[in-house]
Amino acid sequence: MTKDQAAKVHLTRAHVRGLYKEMLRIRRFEEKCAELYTQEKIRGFLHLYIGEEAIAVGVMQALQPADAVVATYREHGHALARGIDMSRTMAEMYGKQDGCSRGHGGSMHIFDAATRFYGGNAIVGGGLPLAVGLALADKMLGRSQVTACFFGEGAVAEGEFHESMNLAALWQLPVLFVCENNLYAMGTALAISESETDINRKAESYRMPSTIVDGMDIVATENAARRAVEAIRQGGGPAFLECRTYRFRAHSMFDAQLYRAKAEVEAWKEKCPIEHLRKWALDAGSLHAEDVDSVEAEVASELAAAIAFADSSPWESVARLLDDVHTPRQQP
Amino acid sequence: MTKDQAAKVHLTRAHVRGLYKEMLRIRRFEEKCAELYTQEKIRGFLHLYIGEEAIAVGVMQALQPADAVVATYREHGHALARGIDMSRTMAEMYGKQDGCSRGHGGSMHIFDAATRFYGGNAIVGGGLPLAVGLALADKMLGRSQVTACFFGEGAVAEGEFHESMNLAALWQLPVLFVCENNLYAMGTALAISESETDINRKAESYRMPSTIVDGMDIVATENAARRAVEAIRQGGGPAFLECRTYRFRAHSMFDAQLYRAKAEVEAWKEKCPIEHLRKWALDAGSLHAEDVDSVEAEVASELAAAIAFADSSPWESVARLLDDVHTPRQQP
Amino acid sequence: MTETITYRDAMRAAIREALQKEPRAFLMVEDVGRYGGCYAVSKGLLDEFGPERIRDTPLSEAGFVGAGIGAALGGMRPIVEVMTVNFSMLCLDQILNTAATIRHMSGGQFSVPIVIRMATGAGRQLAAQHSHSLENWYAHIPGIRVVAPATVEDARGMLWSALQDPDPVLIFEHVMLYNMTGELGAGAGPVDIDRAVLRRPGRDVSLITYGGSLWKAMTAAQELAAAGIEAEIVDLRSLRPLDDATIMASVARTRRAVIVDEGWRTGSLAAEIATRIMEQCFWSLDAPIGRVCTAEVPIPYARHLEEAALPQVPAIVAAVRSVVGR
Amino acid sequence: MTETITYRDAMRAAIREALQKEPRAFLMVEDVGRYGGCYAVSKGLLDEFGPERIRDTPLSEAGFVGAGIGAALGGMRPIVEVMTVNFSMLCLDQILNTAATIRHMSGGQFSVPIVIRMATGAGRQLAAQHSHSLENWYAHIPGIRVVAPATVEDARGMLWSALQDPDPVLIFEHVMLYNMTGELGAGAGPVDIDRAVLRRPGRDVSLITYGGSLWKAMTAAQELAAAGIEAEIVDLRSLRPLDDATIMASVARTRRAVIVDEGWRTGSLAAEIATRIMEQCFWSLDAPIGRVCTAEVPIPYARHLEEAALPQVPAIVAAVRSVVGR
Ligand SMILES: Cc1ncc(C[n+]2csc(CCOP(=O)(O)OP(=O)(O)O)c2C)c(N)n1
Ligand SMILES: Cc1ncc(C[n+]2csc(CCOP(=O)(O)OP(=O)(O)O)c2C)c(N)n1
Ligand SMILES: [Mg+2]
Ligand SMILES: [Mg+2]
Repeated sequence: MTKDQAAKVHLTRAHVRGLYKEMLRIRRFEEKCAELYTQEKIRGFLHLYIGEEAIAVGVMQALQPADAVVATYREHGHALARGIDMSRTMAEMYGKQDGCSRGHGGSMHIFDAATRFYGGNAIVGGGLPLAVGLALADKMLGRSQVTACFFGEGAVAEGEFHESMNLAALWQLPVLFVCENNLYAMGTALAISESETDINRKAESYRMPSTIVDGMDIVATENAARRAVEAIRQGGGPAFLECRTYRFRAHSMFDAQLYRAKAEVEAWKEKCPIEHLRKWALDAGSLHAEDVDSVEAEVASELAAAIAFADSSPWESVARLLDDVHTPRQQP
Repeated sequence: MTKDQAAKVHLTRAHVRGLYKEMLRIRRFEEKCAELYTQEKIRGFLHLYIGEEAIAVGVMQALQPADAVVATYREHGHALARGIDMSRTMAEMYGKQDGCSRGHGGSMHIFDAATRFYGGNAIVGGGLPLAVGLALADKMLGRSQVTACFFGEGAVAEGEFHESMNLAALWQLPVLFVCENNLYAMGTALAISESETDINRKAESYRMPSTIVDGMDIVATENAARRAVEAIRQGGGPAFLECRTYRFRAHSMFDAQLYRAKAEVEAWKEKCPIEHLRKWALDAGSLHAEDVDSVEAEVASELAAAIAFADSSPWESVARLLDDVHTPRQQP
Repeated sequence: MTETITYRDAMRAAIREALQKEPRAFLMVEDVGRYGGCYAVSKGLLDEFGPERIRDTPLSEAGFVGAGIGAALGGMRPIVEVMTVNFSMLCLDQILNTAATIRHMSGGQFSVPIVIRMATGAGRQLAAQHSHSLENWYAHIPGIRVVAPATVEDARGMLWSALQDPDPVLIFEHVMLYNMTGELGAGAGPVDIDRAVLRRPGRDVSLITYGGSLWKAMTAAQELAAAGIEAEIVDLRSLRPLDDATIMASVARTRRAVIVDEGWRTGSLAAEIATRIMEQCFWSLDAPIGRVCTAEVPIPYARHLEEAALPQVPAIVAAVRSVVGR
Repeated sequence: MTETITYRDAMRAAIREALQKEPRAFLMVEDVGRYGGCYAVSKGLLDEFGPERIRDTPLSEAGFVGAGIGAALGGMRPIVEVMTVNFSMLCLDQILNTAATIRHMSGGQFSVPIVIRMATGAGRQLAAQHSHSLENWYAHIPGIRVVAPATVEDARGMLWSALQDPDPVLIFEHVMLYNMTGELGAGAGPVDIDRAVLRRPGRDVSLITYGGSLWKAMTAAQELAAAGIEAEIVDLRSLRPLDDATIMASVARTRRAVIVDEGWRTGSLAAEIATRIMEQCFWSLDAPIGRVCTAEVPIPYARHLEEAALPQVPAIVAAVRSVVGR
């Protein structure tokens, strides 16, 4: 079996159902979050991933439990796809004590040691050096682990992007850089932020192998991610994946979307990764109508349970305010 | 006459003599500085440009008085080639009141408003955004001026390099980026700092036109600079010049040069831009033996005068210590 | 004739006036134009002034702040925003090592007439990375001025004054103030950016503060008044330089002081002010100076934890009572 | 048995020991290996430990400090240098918004056992951009520790202690100390990084300082002793957290204090210390606390101007005499 075959997705019914379900979990979770935001149960900034689900879900398929993930402030999708419990994620959105970050982080700072999920970073570009370092540790410790680092195309203009790309390529570190190119950074279209809008070429200038993939197509995304991760794990050094996508919703809950045409948004919504997969898989027979219904039902009950959990979780005690600033030193 | 012809250097005897003299001024000035450093007349950090003179001199030929220059901590050559008085430059090296920066700056911070010389920046990469801004002002004010920005290949790893390249290309600003690729950043060889050692390709990734030039050949450097500056001045947006060169001396006065072989240094010294021009021009008849002698004599007397000036210049009064922190506000 | 206006609208009016009156002025930051500004301050300005003067930038804080400094050196009068102070670490090198320094370092040859605006402060549940108050760091830097408008008049008036200054001026706008409304006189114009002002007279204690904390201090003063304690409120307005004269005159009268500052306590601006009072008014102080600052913790997301971390009215009241001794 | 050793060599010995005893430790910064370190601290270590553990980096402060933080999260024990504090603005975002914050922000899930070393301070005529003392900024940040070894013992011992700490520790090494020699006991080992120490006993005034200023204070104390004034010298050693107990115990004895700090005066660490003394010892103070800090000016190149800008022995003596009143 060639490496390439090994990396190919086996589109069994179970696998397709799984992909579909993972995307739907994110979609329903976030739709609910938008609602909960208007009810003021969720506060602060809330950045929805709706429309981009195929990327997180597709890429996570390629990762193993010991791998690491670094994401941005738009990371609910990555957290759920990585396997962080939906209830604990929702509790975090509420700011409750049972939240995965004890309510300290909120929407932008989801963390989970168990799945090696290193956030949740609200500084654009800030996560990239971290990913480089996680991979450096893996390499120095001789572990064949991979760090997947997600960021938007807006981050490509930041110096930290470039410093990180160079370090990873120079030191041949096991990082998968996943650029979620949704064409806008807040209200700034790519052409207004980059002199070279073909983001892919940035990777070239570091001698880093790169692939462009249709981020609305989960099968393509999973395939590309598997191939890249496989190569990285074999010691091939870092790789770059540009996933072309679109965010269907506003940048955050405070965005009037003056900067893009309704028609453009509508046109992209036609490419919805979830509907796309559903139609294609139903046609191909790799998903049955009953799967669609049962997945919807499973997700609905998982979400209901998550909300119930978040609603009933207690608030962190104010007496603990300063407790996690420092790590208790071990007694010698 | 085509644009290209216009940009071509007319190698008259006077012009060649001028190039030769400018390079020799820098060489002799810096040799003297090294001596004065051991005498403790010059202190702090001292970074010599010896070996790289063709770049500053070559590029300055292409500039007009209204253009602007931004350099690094290794900028004596640029200052002299730009036309800052040698005496005031030397006085600055001493820290005297008649120094071009009143002795506040020293070797790393030579400034001169009259020639639009904006330093002298001791933060690697720190000058690049400044150059972008100077060019932005020129463009917004409708002036057909160019800003030449010099930096080492080490700066290419800094985020500020990338942010600046992108801004200049995106906004099509009149900046000439001059990368002085002398193969080392302190003790770090290019291959240890960049995954892509072909620096030129960085410019490509911003869609910025770029040229590689032999920085030991002043005629080639001048030609390339003229062509680039001409294109920029016509509104063609920024350009990138990679000048391949070598520093003959240590990084600074505190460098034992453990990181490079003597033989390598000697091999490069064979390519000395000053000797190279002299031999070539004497052969070609565009420089006469008497020119060589008279230039040496002129430079010697200019240097002697500069030292005398610096020696006799007074120290800035301590009472003025705080005077230049703020600009006096104008009376309304 | 006064009009009721929000702080946000006052700020926008100030920017509009600056762009109208000063042809060399322009505004730049990410999303200032097409998006309308991250706090909607610049909404509508793109249509009025066009994309050259309301300039959307890539995400490149060091790049575009440095470019603003360069443009100022080149003869423009840039107003550069850094969206929020939280991102300003990325351009701090440019501010510290170039903007603040180039004048002195060049022997007085170059001035940098730039204005840099930043939103600052916590209170919106934006958590650890988006809730900083680092004005004290900037107030430490020689060669720049730092101001903090706390009222709509100051939001309306400080920008023009800042733009007239030949050196860099940083304006810190507290995020919790943008929606606040206030009265603006018809002829409201430039305001003095050097002087602190008394926002409330009082004989028992000087309550010294600035920016978003001013209004908490005002509320505390009302509560204290009900208990018979009259707090005099000093709004610093200028954080660098500090207006020692106004501060000391107040403390000389009240002989007691409490400072309210949203920065973390250790190394806060409050420490500097307390030290100056101690240096200049030691012999007339009747009690140690109180500080009400933010707890030394990255600001948590959950509302109750965020509230517990920040200075609040009850803590101010308690600090004053402790200093006043009743 | 003691040996005479330079501060530089003591630091190198500490690094060597760390790399020998802790297999997960490695050292990285520009020019740490082949060049031998910008202050020759790491000279020879490349040969001993190889390029993986003595890792030369590109000029990418944000990148490699961030990578150090990531490596710490990934199980390594990185010692990252930032050559000098002057370049640390470029990676301050990583230190503030990730290293210091991720533990609390993640609800206590992640610790960042990184050590960050920086040279600091002025005195070598390196001018405005290369002479900063910004320890106070770092001492403001919750979630990190900041230490400043002033003696060869501390240079030798603090690194190991820092490396044992589960959270980020910043070590500031004053550039003027590298050539200083001192006596090191044969068994010199880890030192307490939490506690200030008395470097000289004295009854008349507490002279509080740290790092490079310690030795100026010691000289001043000798001069003062000749005039019959006995200064007690407190070397802070830890700048965050501050060891209030030791400071206050000294001030309680002497009832007077002068703080010497190479930072610019406004917003200096000296202000924080003065404020704490005022808060905790107000009623036992016999005079206002003195501060000897750097003048508020970008440090000039010319020696006489640089000297005039920095704290010097005569200024310390004068400040003490003014506080002591004789
Ligand atoms: C350093 C920094 N600058 C500015 C911001 C404000 N900001 C938050 S998200 C964002 C746009 C980022 O766009 P992109 O990287 O494309 O990611 P997307 O939101 O599209 O997923 C901006 C400007 C920030 N968080 N950090
Ligand atoms: C931001 C920053 N990091 C580190 C340094 C220390 N440093 C000074 S010069 C230098 C090497 C720069 O190399 P390069 O850009 O190639 O220029 P060259 O000295 O070769 O002319 C370094 C690392 C610095 N001045 N600024
Ligand atoms: Mg985007
Ligand atoms: Mg170089």
